[in-house]
Amino acid sequence: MALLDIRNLSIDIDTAQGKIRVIDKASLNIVDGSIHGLIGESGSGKTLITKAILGLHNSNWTVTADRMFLGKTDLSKLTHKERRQILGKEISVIFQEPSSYLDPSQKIRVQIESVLPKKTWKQRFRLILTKIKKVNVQSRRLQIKELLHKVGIQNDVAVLNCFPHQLSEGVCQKVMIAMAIANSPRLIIADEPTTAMEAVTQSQIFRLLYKLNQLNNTTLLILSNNFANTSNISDYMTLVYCGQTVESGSYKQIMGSAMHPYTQSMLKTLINNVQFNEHKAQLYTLPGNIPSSNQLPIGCRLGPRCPRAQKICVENPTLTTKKGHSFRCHYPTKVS
Amino acid sequence: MLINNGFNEDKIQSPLGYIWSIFKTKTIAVVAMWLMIVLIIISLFAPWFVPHSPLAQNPDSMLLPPYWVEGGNTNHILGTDDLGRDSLSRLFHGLQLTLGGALIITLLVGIIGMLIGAAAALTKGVKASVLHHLLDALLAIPTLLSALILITIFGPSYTNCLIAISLSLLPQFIRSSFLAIEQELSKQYIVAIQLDGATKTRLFRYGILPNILEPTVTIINRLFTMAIIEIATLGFLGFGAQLPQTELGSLIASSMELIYLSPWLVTFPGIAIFAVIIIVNVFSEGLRHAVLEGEE
Amino acid sequence: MSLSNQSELNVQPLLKVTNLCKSFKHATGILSSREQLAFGPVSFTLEPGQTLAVVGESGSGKSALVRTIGGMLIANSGDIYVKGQHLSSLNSQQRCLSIRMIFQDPSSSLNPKTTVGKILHAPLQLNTDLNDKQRHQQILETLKLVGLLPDYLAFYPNMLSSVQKHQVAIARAMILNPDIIIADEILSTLDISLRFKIVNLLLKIQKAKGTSYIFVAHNMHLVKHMSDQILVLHQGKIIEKGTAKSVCESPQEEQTKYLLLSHQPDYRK
Amino acid sequence: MLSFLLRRLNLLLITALILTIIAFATDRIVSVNSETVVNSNGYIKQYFAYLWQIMNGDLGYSSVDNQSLLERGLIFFASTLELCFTALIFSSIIAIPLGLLAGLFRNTRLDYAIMTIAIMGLALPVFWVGVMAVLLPSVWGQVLPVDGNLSLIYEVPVVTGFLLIDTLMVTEQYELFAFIDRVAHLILPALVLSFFLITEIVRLTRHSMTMVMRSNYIQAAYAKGFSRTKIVFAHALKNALPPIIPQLRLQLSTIISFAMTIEIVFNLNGIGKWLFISLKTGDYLVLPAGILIISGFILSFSIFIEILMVVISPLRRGSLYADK
Repeated sequence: MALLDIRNLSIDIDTAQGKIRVIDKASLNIVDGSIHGLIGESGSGKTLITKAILGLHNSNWTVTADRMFLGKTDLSKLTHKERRQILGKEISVIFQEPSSYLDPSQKIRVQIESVLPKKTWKQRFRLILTKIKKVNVQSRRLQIKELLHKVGIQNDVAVLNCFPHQLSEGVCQKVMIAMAIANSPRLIIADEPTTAMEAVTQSQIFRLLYKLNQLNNTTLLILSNNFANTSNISDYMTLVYCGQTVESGSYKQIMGSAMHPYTQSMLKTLINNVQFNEHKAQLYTLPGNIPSSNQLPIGCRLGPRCPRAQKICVENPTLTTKKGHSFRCHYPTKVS
Repeated sequence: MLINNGFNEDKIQSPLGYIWSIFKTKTIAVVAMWLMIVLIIISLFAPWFVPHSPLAQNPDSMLLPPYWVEGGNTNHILGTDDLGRDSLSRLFHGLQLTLGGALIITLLVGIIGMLIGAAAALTKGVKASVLHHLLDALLAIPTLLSALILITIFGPSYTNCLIAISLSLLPQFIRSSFLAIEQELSKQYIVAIQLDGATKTRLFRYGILPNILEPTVTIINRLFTMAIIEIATLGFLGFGAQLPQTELGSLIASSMELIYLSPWLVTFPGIAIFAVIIIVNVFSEGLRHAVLEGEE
Repeated sequence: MSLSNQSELNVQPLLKVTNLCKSFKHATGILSSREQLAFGPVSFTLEPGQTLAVVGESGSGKSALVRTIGGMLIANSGDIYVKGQHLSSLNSQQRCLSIRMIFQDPSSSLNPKTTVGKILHAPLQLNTDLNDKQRHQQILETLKLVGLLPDYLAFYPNMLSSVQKHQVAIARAMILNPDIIIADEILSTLDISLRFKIVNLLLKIQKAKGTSYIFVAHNMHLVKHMSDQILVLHQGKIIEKGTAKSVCESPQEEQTKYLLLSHQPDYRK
Repeated sequence: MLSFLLRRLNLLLITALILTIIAFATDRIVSVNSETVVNSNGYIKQYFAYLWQIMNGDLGYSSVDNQSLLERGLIFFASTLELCFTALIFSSIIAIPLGLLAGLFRNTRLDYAIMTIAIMGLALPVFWVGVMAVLLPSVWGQVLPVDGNLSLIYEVPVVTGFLLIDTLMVTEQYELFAFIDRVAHLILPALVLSFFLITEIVRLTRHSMTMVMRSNYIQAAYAKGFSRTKIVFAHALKNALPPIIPQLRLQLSTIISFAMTIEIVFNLNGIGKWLFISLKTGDYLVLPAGILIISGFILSFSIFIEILMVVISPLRRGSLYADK
């Protein structure tokens, strides 16, 4: 069952140079309980897509979509208040450079407390009663402690009394994850959660995310520019190039039978490949460079760099779907 | 985004040219710029086109109100003072001293301060630390007090007043330019230029100067504003221009006794100061925004 | 180790570093200060046309080491010899002609207010006796070497894409035809396909010009692919040193194994 | 923390020494002008004698009425501080909300309106606004007094020098009337002084607020589904306000400068008027005393603020740790 179903999402941004179509008919289908990798190089528009999903965009954006559903809620028809409730309870976000996403003037404890569900009057009343009876109830404290243990922070008391700048990036990210899972949301969006981190910390965070998915059945959407890392953890993958979703499918489909030339070029960047055997040999790359946002080619945006491009590629190819494996290409071929 | 989209796609603009083209789109700032130029021209060439000499006394028409008030006439558009001198002419004369003085101070302090600030930022060790402590001490003396001290030593006169204000504003300006340059020094391209083997002068000229435009505009604007206010204040207190020279502040002071008889004698010079500062601020704010947008 | 033994028999190695130490001073009181070791003592040699990779986890002093060799930091003790000459005996011109640095982030290491042409022109003007025409010729050749068109000379850095900025940064390092180029983590901030482009470019330049590289990197696969020698730093000390093949395929130290492992991730375990 | 304190105090000491040198030089020069002191000792010896004098709290005596300059100066300076402090309270109440609004609604009409008002505050020369304020009673009738510190009918003994406190000490005699009279005398000058302060505070607050609203943790708060009001009150204010204080500290000497001018216009017995009158009557020895009192205060106050900031703001403390 699809938890998040987005079809033909387009985003236009008003700039001084006129309207620019930054996202062109992107589709995203996230299966409930899976880990989904949204992979694309920086500037490809991964973050823009998530911002549109969350509704956190500026006023100069125009967002259009044929379908944008989270479970049974239509995300495009929400009022501000409804959206805020969804953001708190059903979708959580974690970011790259986590220390800058934590309020520098508040202790970690306060920040975690602020995302916990609010106490109702009944609970408060009960709390006062227990205090009168001198029963030592620290349910909230225990809750926080449990959260931190879940994300692998053992010395919880020390961390809770710290300000963000006193913690390392890795611990900050764990705190962010703890805050994200506090309300046990259905979907966690991780926006490049490990960029600029040490390799060791990186694998810690990825393992933690994987464990969360396995134990709590939380759906994860991982945005990344690192194909090698993300493909390893993902059940499903969607590749984005210059604002267009080029290919989407399960781990097996992408790794085994990629149809789009861009995906194939990404596969060639994977480690342990044949080309590494010859020392100091030239590595495989697509010709040309990624175009800048104001000079995007029409039609298939990979066109000018594509080894298989033909005349017809100036038209945007339609989405072909086979058994959940979908791609946008006029000349799809399997690599042998 | 320096490429000019539109008809001439290939044309590459220099950063300064690009900033200028952004500035030109800011109507209010452009108007302020033209007003500023007009003001400077007026204050420079006032004696040639003002109908009356600022010193010519006329016993027949004393304390005339502006022409739009009952009793005024178009001969003296802004009226006259207690000796029958034309207010408009005196205003222009005052503007010449105030605005001109402020421009001279800004230029002088701007250049000297920037050089000392750069020297302080580019040198390390004992020299820099002595300078810092000296600056700290000088910054703790309010500008009015240091101006008073210097004028007490040199004696009150317009020139001494300008010198005193320059010296009292200098520490502030050195501090701000020092901070701007020091921030710039932490940038990687400065290190790269240093590793190229560039001399300090070259580093300053090509590396630092073009990249501190935005803070420079801000601090020069502030310097100019403070200079005008200080000149007028010292003039008002009687430490600035001495009679028969009349600067805007001393113009207000000399009309203080007439404040109830003819309030506009006090009002107009004040409005003139206000207008000059507003115009300069609007201009520099527009320029600053243009620089910021150009650097994005 | 065999390489350095060989060279001692023949001529002086291109770069020889002996017992290099660097520590940072931290003021702790009015007069007292504490010294914190960044790295050292470190000794190694580098031959012409060879690539030396410095690896280690963060805080191991690898960045400080290459910056000291590049001239951004001054060592506390130890010696650096370039072609047998002590580095401190060289003036800044000779130094620039033998060792050049490429900075981590080209978008901040290129002066935004000068054109690419001027950026490339400055080192030539400061460090060589070439006339205008020769300088222009040299600039054009270097641009060609890094794969940029001469049109880009009139561009300002913010008009270039991220790869082009890297190309310009490499061109600035290459313009004096130095013997050694030092690259401080230039690859880590790039996307994978761009990273490959830059790696290809560096390999191509080495082939054409015989330049030696000293670089800091994280990705052990790229390190293995690009470098001849590997230096593993841990807490400022060299814990392992050897050819790329031997270090990557049969690591001796725990730390090295750890580094290698973290790059063949399997999170599903 | 202790090492930081020691370093700060060390700086304070050196800077204070430089100040005494400046004061000493001024003292020598004006003494030569008035030809009262003939001293054949070397300058260095003289300086140390002067320093010794200062340490004993002796800044010399007025050449006109032979009063202790330190004592008089401090009393007058207290009155100046009272003025500055009242103006600071006035302007903070007005300017901080305005600045926050302007920062929150950046580049909207509200922002432009607020910034226009703010620029005007800087453009109006303070003495002229003072003169205009003095003019007001003649136009609209006597509402607020515009002359002096206190009406002459009250005789308030000097205890602290701060008249607001001193008048509260004589409630037995005058009840609260003396205090109210003092407040009435303060209102107009403080308002005039606020003009400049409001500009500064609005600018600083707006800038600080804009920076905070652009920061990542505000983005994160939006992504957590917090409402805008909650974000502003829970996250933005706490981060936006503290950085204003050290910025405002840099303006302290300008504020005192303006306060001195206002005292002369409103005929208030503050340090500005004292210096002004003394200089007019040829009592030049007030200058070194003035330097030592005013600058000494500014210096120690700055250091105090700096230490305070380190204590209250976790981020600054962070950068302090990073220094080590």
